Amino acid sequence: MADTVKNAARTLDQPQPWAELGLKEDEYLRIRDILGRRPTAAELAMYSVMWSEHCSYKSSKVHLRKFGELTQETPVGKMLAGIGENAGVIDVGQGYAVTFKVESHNHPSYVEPYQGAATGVGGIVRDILAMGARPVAVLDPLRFGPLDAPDTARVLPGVVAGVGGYGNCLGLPNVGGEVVFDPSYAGNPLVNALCVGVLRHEDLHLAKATGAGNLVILYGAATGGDGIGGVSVLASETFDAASDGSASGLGGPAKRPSVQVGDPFMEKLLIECTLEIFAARIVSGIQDLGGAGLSCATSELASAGDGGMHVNLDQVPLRDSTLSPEEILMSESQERMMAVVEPEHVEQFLRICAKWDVLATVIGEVTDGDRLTIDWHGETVVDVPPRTVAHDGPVYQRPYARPARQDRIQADGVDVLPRPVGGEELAATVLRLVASPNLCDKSWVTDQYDRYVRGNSVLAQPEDAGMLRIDPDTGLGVAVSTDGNGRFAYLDPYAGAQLSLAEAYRNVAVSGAQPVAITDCLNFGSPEDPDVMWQFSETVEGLVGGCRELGIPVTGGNVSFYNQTGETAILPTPVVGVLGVIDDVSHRTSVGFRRAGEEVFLLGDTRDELAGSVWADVVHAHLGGRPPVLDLDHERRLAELLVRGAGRGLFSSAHDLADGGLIQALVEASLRHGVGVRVDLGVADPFVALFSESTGRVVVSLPADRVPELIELAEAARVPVRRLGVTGDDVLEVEGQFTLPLSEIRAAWQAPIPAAMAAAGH
Amino acid sequence: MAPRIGVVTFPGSLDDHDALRAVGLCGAEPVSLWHGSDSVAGVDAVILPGGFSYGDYLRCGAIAAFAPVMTEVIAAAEAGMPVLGICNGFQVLCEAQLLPGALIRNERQTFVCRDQRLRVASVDTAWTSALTLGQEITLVLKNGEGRYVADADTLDRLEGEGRVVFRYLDNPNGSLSDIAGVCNRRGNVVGLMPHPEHNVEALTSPSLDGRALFESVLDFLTARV
Amino acid sequence: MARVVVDVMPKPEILDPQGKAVTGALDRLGFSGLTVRQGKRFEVEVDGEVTAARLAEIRDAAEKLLANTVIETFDVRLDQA
Amino acid sequence: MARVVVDVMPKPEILDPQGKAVTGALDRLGFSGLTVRQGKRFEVEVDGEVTAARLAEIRDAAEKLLANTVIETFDVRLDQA
Ligand SMILES: Nc1ncnc2c1ncn2[C@@H]1O[C@H](COP(=O)(O)OP(=O)(O)O)[C@@H](O)[C@H]1O
Ligand SMILES: [Mg+2]
Repeated sequence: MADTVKNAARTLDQPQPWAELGLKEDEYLRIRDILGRRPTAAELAMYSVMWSEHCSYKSSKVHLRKFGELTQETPVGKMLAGIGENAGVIDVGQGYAVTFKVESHNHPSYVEPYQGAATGVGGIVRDILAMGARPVAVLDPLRFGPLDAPDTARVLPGVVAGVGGYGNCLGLPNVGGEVVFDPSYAGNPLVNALCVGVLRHEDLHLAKATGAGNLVILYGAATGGDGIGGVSVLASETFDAASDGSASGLGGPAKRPSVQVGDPFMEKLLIECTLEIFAARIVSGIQDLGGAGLSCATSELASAGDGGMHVNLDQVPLRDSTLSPEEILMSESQERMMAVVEPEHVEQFLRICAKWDVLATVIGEVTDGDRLTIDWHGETVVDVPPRTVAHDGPVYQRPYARPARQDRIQADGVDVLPRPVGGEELAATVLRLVASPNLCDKSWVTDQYDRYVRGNSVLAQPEDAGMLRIDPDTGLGVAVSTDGNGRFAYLDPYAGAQLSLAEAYRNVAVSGAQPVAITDCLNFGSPEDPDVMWQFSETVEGLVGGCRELGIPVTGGNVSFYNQTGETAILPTPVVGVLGVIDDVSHRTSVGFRRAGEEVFLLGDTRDELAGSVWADVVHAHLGGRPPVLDLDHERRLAELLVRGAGRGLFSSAHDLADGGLIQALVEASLRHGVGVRVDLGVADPFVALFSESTGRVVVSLPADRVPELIELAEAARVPVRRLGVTGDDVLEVEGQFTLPLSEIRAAWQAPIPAAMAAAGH
Repeated sequence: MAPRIGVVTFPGSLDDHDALRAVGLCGAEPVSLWHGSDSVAGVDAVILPGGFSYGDYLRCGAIAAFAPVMTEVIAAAEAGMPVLGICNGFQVLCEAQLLPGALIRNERQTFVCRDQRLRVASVDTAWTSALTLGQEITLVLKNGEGRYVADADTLDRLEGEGRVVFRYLDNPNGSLSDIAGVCNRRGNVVGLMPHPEHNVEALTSPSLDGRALFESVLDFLTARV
Repeated sequence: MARVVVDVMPKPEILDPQGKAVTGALDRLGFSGLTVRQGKRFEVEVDGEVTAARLAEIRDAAEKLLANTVIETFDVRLDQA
Repeated sequence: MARVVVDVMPKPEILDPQGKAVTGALDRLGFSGLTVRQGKRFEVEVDGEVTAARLAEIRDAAEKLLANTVIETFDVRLDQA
């Protein structure tokens, strides 16, 4: 017998398992207060899952609000939907809009790497689809423990196969991402996924249930017992204890989230079916089902609308007939969507679903009142004000404070670390760094992703940004890059966030696109740790300040807390995705030197900035000091120069400098097409010139006769410019220091990941 | 009037879109065909595109081989109409037994996406006449199950009859005899794992070598008229 | 409800990349002297009784769809369990 | 040489997209009333005799490598054939 509303009103004092569901006592009391009685089991399930950290953002909300103070305009147009929607949407001109968002699926990917990563891609794609857009590309910023750690050999291949298995099967080109290794991610891999979608302005859809009498249709996969309780558990404080407990066979009841299995084929049908439904203009509101499943979709749709909603849970198609109503409400079965449809369009809606072999069922309707009511076997099991479930969850002002250790970390600089001296030592350092996990070739990963499907990938990995053609006639396109540097963020979270922002911004500009907006995924340890909360708060401040100075909005994002093993949190890891717009994709710039005999220039200044660098990490296993100094005004002017230059077809190549500094950029630009380079560092300290990670720098190559144009543009933009040398031959030569054959560099650069994976049998 | 070339969309087809574009760019009229239809709408040639029809569940191409439209495609192929199977389409043609052999999991167990060098091994087909024998070309390759296998007799027969159409230059998946594509006895039905439809535009492709396949069939169709 | 099991295995003369990979992985894990071939197992729940005719029908389905007889062999049997 | 068979199946409560697709295809081909779940079958050739200890070892291998026990169940047995 289900626990009905009537029953609840009669048995006010019946004890309830609110603590097991992750609620705090005061939260439970608030639910009783809202309802004026105890919640039914189904209501308790809904509140607990919707008020979890993952769904309610209860620890981050007060900070994230600051994003709302930023401009809601981009440099090229309006934001058509912003934070709070499934994903932000921006006007990119010519009647087109673009939506993009990054999300995390960290914990599930640790438990079951393949399915965790696969369903992570599936989830973000549905968010994009729900805005009315056709998903057109994905990017996957990934972070793992050390490359040679045994668990990395389990997690990495599974995650990569999962990202590829799902994304490839959907026909979405993968056009970028990151692969980063650090010991802090050993028990907490970060699997973030970004999806980009394109729509016409008039196709924008919002998640709201309006118009009494309109019908609520659930369509897509049948509902099973997948991930029941997943949402509250996966992002709650119990995760660590639970997974440790079950792994070692100790401890109480295993609270490990039951794993969700993805069906990308179903999702592909869901995409095509949904787009056809949009084109027929027969939906008045739509929502994807992600975390918290039906609990989330019904309460969010209803609270965004102008009335209430009534649902008959008996109508929900089940894969497992033994599920209880609260389990149905919490199930996170994948590949489902919910639409609100006017009665006269229902038949056509169902016909389109049938064409695509997609199961669709009317499960309820929009009502006049302001309640969300749900029936089961003829009795009411849920009767709540939907807003209280979806939006009026708890909000915490978590204590935060700058950790005492921060001064120590910053004081522990790199000046005392021995540096290589002379050509031979420098050359040896180059070979060592290119063969380090964070700088080496990532094609073992990226070759498992389809980057060609749909025929619009103008740039993809290993370029600095992915670029997609949107309109084949005008050449309008967008570029996207994601970046994050947890090491810099550890040294100074405020600066670290801005450095990640600046890097992604620069990567987009390097491709020739004008950066216009960001999305972000904030991966942190426990919000209950004041040190972590301070890192978080500084990060948000950093992003807000950075975006304000660059004049671009935050369109949305995601927060992932509790990424920690025991007491040890991961490096604070804000991943920033920047979107750019380019009027004509044929003007794109790519990273590789194209032909011999071209002039090579460095834009931006180099300082002695090696704290947090790859060199300090690889050679000295050192992390301390202060990160590079950032000048956002310079970044803006640099971007302007790059976009302008690209528009005139000035550059043969352009590549931003980031991890590994100048030498790494030269290595990558040379290896791309096998065209070497000879550079003269002048009077600069060669070690600093080659390995410093000063920000705001780009290497460009161009034909000799166009150098005056570059100088003129650089002067106008007040960007320092310095000639480095000339392209050619199959060597990388630093005059007066060393000459390395590209073949030798390439061999060292390509080896690490294949070797590590082969050793583990992959 | 330009020849009409149909591209079948199965549930889970992905490169249908690209194949239609390639057909148009190369001068034919693209026609979209639906898997559930029982006609091929009077087209002059058919392409079975890449993708993951039915999720590639069971075996790649196995379920799609039984789609209603395939009855017509098989009949037309047997009557001499040019049919090209690309990647998943090649797998469908093998499962439908229009082409011999089968495609199994890559030797290196992972999906592989790369720019693949190939050698043209036969120009006596409806889809390769615009290429030259022995020519080296580069096409996009992307699949998880692209390893061509057949029993020894079948391989001998294919070699003897000159029915190997493309060979890999650096075999990416362990295909027997480096086979990347084969044809039927008549040469009107060709299947290959690489994706010529991704190599038709400079903006998005590492080469334009894919065009020759579409130009070949245009020659074939216009010559016949 | 009755259950029929269909086992599908790669023909002995056909390469079995998955089996080979598993064999290698087992060896690296220290499980030596094991050679693996990997195939598929289908558990078919049958509505109603499994008569000889019904079993023949399932054999037909296996030949047509579940196995690709160019590269695989199959076996159909009533599940004893 | 002795042979041990390891059957690996998706757990009943876990979604089986493959089985779902096969079930649909069989139905379209006119084989109705059949519901399929798809798993894997490993045929393990064992060097030497299959003692109880050897079987336990293979069970261990199955648990570690052949099955993903987060989403799959497995069964190990000596092949009677
Ligand atoms: N997980 C991934 N998925 C797709 N592309 C990736 C991934 N990791 C790295 N890449 C791509 O590889 C290239 C090099 O990566 P990275 O060295 O991190 O670049 P950068 O330092 O310029 O951001 C970029 O094009 C990046 O988008
Ligand atoms: Mg970069």
